Amino acid sequence: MAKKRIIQAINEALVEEMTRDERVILFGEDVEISLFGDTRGLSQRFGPSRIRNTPISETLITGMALGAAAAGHRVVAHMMFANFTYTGFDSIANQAAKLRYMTGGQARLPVTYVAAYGGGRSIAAHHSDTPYPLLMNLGGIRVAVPATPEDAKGLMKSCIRSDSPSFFLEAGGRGGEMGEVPDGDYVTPWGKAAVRCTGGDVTVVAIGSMVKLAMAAAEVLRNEHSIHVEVIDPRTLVPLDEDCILSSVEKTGRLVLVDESRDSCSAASHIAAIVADKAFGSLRAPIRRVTVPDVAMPYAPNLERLVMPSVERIVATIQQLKDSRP
Amino acid sequence: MAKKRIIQAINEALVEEMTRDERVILFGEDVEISLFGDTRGLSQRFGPSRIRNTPISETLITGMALGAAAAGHRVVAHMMFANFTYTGFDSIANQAAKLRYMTGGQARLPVTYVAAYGGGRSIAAHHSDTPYPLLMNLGGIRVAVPATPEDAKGLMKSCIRSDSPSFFLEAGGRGGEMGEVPDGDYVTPWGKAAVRCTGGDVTVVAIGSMVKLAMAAAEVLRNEHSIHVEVIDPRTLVPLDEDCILSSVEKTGRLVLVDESRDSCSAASHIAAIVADKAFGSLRAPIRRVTVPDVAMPYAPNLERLVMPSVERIVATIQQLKDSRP
Amino acid sequence: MKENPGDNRPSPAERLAIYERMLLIRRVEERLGADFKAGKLIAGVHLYSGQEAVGVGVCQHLRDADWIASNHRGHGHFLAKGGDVRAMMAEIHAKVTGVCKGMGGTMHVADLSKGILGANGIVGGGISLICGAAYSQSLQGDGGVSVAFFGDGASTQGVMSEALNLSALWKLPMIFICENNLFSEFSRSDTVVAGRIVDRAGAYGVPGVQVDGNDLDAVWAAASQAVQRARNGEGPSFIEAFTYRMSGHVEAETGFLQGAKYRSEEEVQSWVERDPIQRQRAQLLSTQQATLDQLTDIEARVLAQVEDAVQFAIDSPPPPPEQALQFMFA
Amino acid sequence: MKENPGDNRPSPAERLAIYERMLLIRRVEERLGADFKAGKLIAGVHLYSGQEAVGVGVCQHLRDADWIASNHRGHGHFLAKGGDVRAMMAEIHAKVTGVCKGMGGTMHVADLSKGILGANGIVGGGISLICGAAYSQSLQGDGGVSVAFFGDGASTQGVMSEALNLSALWKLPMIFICENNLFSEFSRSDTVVAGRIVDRAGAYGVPGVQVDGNDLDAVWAAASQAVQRARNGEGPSFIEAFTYRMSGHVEAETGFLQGAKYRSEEEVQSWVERDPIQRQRAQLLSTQQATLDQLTDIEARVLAQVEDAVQFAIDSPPPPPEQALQFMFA
Ligand SMILES: Cc1ncc(C[n+]2csc(CCOP(=O)(O)OP(=O)(O)O)c2C)c(N)n1
Ligand SMILES: Cc1ncc(C[n+]2csc(CCOP(=O)(O)OP(=O)(O)O)c2C)c(N)n1
Ligand SMILES: [Mg+2]
Ligand SMILES: [Mg+2]
Repeated sequence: MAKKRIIQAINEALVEEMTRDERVILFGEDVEISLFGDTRGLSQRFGPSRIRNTPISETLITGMALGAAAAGHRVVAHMMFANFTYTGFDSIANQAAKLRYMTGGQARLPVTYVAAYGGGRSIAAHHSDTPYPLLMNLGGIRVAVPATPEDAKGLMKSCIRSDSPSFFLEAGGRGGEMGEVPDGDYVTPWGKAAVRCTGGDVTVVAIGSMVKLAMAAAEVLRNEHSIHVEVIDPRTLVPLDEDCILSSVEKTGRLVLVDESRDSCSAASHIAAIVADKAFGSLRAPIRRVTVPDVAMPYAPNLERLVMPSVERIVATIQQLKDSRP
Repeated sequence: MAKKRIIQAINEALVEEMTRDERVILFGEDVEISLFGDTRGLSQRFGPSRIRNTPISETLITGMALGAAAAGHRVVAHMMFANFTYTGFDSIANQAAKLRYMTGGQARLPVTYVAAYGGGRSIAAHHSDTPYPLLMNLGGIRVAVPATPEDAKGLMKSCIRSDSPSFFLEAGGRGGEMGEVPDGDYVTPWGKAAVRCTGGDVTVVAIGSMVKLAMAAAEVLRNEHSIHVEVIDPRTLVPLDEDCILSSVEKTGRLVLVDESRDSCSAASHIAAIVADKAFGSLRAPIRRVTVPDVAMPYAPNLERLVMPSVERIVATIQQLKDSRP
Repeated sequence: MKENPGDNRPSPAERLAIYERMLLIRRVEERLGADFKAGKLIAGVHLYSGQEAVGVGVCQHLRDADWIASNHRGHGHFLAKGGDVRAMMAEIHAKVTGVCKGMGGTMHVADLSKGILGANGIVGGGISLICGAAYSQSLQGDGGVSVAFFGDGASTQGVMSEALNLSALWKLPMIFICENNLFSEFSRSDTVVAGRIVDRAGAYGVPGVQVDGNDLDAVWAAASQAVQRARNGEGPSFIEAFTYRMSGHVEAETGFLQGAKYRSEEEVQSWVERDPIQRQRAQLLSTQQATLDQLTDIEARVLAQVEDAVQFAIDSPPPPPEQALQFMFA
Repeated sequence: MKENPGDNRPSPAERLAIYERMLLIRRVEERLGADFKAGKLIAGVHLYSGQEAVGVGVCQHLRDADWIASNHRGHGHFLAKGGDVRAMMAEIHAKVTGVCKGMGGTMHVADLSKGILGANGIVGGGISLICGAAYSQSLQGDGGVSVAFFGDGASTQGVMSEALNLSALWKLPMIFICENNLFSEFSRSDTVVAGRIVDRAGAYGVPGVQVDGNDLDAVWAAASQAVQRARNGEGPSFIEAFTYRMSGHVEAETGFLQGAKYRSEEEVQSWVERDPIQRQRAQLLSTQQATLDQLTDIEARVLAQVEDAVQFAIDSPPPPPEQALQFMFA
């Protein structure tokens, strides 16, 4: 165990996987110099045939990743910001998500798309989208959203070792967050949520970097209001660990979702729908969502703070929920 | 009033709007000859400067529509099949949905994207997607999903007259369905659901061509099981008529969603989430979704029938729900 | 398959095999067209009739380990690259014995074990895939080649230009085959395509040629050069092959066009006269590379094969229900 | 703005206005660079320093009713097209007085009333918008022109090729201005761009020229021709202007590059010597089109304007909270 930053954990995962399996290759725009630090040093270490800068051609990149994977490589395609995946969305939505199904299971497509998502840094609407609701709806793409350095490393490894296309989403600008990372090789399993803290009053499912906010809110609620919150970090959204969420709600009877995607058809919406279907009998209060309203991300920091989920909003939502009578 | 086909109603709306306002133009691939019939005859009537075939360049088309709108035209961009919007998704997700917000309200963008969606005809995964969950999550795009010829005409007019980008989604291959269309000029309002039949036992929200199935199911349930279903057709998903849905659920205490999009982060999920939040106290049973499972659309008709919502699935879901005790 | 790609013409033996392959494609497509009209098919089909010299002329130079990506008009490419006719027919009939187990159908016939990445419902969709396959091959360094088949209409999808740029820079063993059949659906090419398509290649330094796509020998020779170049690590090539759809855009169009005309009978007729199969047949006979009897045998064999494939498809069961939820993830 | 686009060189009076505009852009960018380093800005900025001759040389030919679309490096285009410096500065400072009310910021400065469709965070994103604006203008038939500014890096986005094709076919009044500053972020152009960018235009029959983008006169003359062509309904043109970023890709890069170098001091220095503003200055003086006093006055005026704009921005209030939920729909 050692304390590491998220971005460093991702970098380690890449180094280890590229060392472990020489079929792993990585390409994308300016990955050699590395804007986020996640691919730093790889070029020097593995050389130009395995780490390669591409032209600015997202439409091509997303499809190339699939073709190279079908032909035998394990591909990491770095998309930089999640918004740029829209530029290359055709191959994601029409090919990556469907090719295996359409070919009756023939295609093995070990592709990991990497992208930074989310707001909070005043880089405005073209660099702040949270794309996982769209990806979840596509059906054929695995989606990993790590909240900790440990899972960042373990999920990157799971993505690279997966024979299905996956998205590895790193919270933009929050790669500096520190946490313990186990020594040696390990993977974080698909579809296994982590219970970040246990509590009997309210279940909070928080996604990616929202876990940190949810934990802070849980502490405030415990210390100041004696409300005991169970924080669940799903870690992967496709597949989603429904069982973990459902059994927590069966215990607490209350659910709050914290998700930094826009509200309509968000991951929060979907988890709420699952619980309203499968754990209805246990629910003792409305299911609340703490999400970003249906707006593009504003540039002005004061507005951005307003639309992003915050510890205060989570605390207020939970307090109000705890008070509500069934 | 006269009985007309959906596709004919759309065609009439286009003719009338183009006659009414000469700034209305329409372009897309093979719109002159018209594959679906919706743009048939327009080329002869309005000439090549207002109806124009484009090259196969969706990336360009989606953006051009916005630029032409900003410069003063009211644009209808025909995307043919919804899957092809993914090819042009950049300008939809990054520009159409955000441009007005990012410019502080400067941009007026009267653009109507038209696309055929949905399965049921064995044309497989590249021609059968239902894109509204993605569009809803983008936040800045109005989404119209007509279920009847009357609304097809009225919503097309609302789209064309809207100063915000909108999607007009026609159910692929179901343009032949007949219904009464009022004479004269009218628009179907944004965000006003239609209650297609009233009933006190269960609320069913059905989207687009699912309304027909829901109505058939309602009839079976009424006649054979004395279950009285209230069928709500939201007509537009952005904006969504929450009030109509909530007050129906307050009456019935039960909700079933029928939606032909894939289940994860579907419109069904989102409506379920809203109700589980805002009408929780009225709910007497779990909220059930009748959707397409998270698969690409299979080609084989027997499999496609299995994954598409059907009258039988709706009936069974509602029956089982009615039996469930709170 | 061709052993020595340096040759400028197929050997007599190869020529017969080529003829048979072209004829197989034609007869399959004709059968599908007839079956569609008779209401025996599940969905519309985009037929390759008239373009056989392109698919076959190119694929004769390829091995199983080489990759092709195709488009919505993909039956011909599938068969040209060695795809199994029974498996394809069963796929089109949505049977579990189909090459994609009935999950993809006519617009998605694929056999990855034979290097067929698949037909594609997205115009231009195969180009990026094949560019990636070519990149993989270039890293593997074993002389593999990747070929993208696409139409004149697809040439205006930006991805073609993106792939020209990247494949030129990275010297990928990629071959662009643009089958210019003069139409993009119901639009005449010159109304939607500016200038000459082949010139796009030149703008990126990719060698490009225009050939008569109904002349097997011309396609063969151009493909031979391109494949050799690719195998030698010299980079991508572009071939624009002029040809014509003898059928409509899709068998179904008479239904939805409601009598609208987009090409003249005379034009169709003028291309029937340039039928690539008839040309091969005439050449085989006039150069005495084949006798009439041989050709009659081939015809009979091909028809039997088509009949067998159709029967196989009809006799096969549909996919089992549980298959609807399989194959999304590996 | 220029009245007679047929002239090959700006008149003396225009030349002074041009000089002032170029200087304004430079001083704004320098101030932003300094303020960023001093921690006074909200986010990184992509500075236009060194490229002023392109933006100004082109926009001098344009009217308010003409459209431009720009990219992430958009301050210069905004000011060149007549955007208000206070409104831009306030936008960058996220104030409600900003031209986009603080909603867009540095990468989205836009003023539609002045024909500025906006800077753009998506590389290549402006090209399709401007192609649509050009189509609208061609239908309106009033001689309007639409100009897309984009970089060498953006040229490999497929949308550029799509727009070349369509604008050529439809003879749109569209002008492609590719500012080739030799870098795409931290990648040298020749590592990501094959061949000559200008040749892409030729492949679609669109006239293209390469010019020294640091030579105002050269840009001016090429733009003059292109604008005239567009106004006359003769179709699109393409100008590849070679220039250089005197600043980095983005003010913030020293933070995340952690010492990694992507270009040499010598190279930067060699371009400092080709500074387009110094060149204009020298020319104005040597040809006696301006006196040193005049230039000193201009310098003072520009600096005062920048100071005023910054002060205006600082003094302005942030957007009110309710604005967070406004402007999504018209
Ligand atoms: C992205 C996308 N846009 C549009 C279509 C509809 N479409 C199917 S085939 C076709 C024309 C293709 O023309 P071409 O590439 O010349 O191939 P051909 O049919 O002539 O063989 C079009 C527009 C599609 N399938 N995919
Ligand atoms: C679609 C998209 N891909 C990638 C990026 C990240 N990015 C921002 S600027 C840039 C380089 C652009 O280079 P160029 O077009 O030459 O413009 P320059 O910065 O040199 O002015 C890149 C890759 C982006 N903003 N949008
Ligand atoms: Mg064609
Ligand atoms: Mg550049």
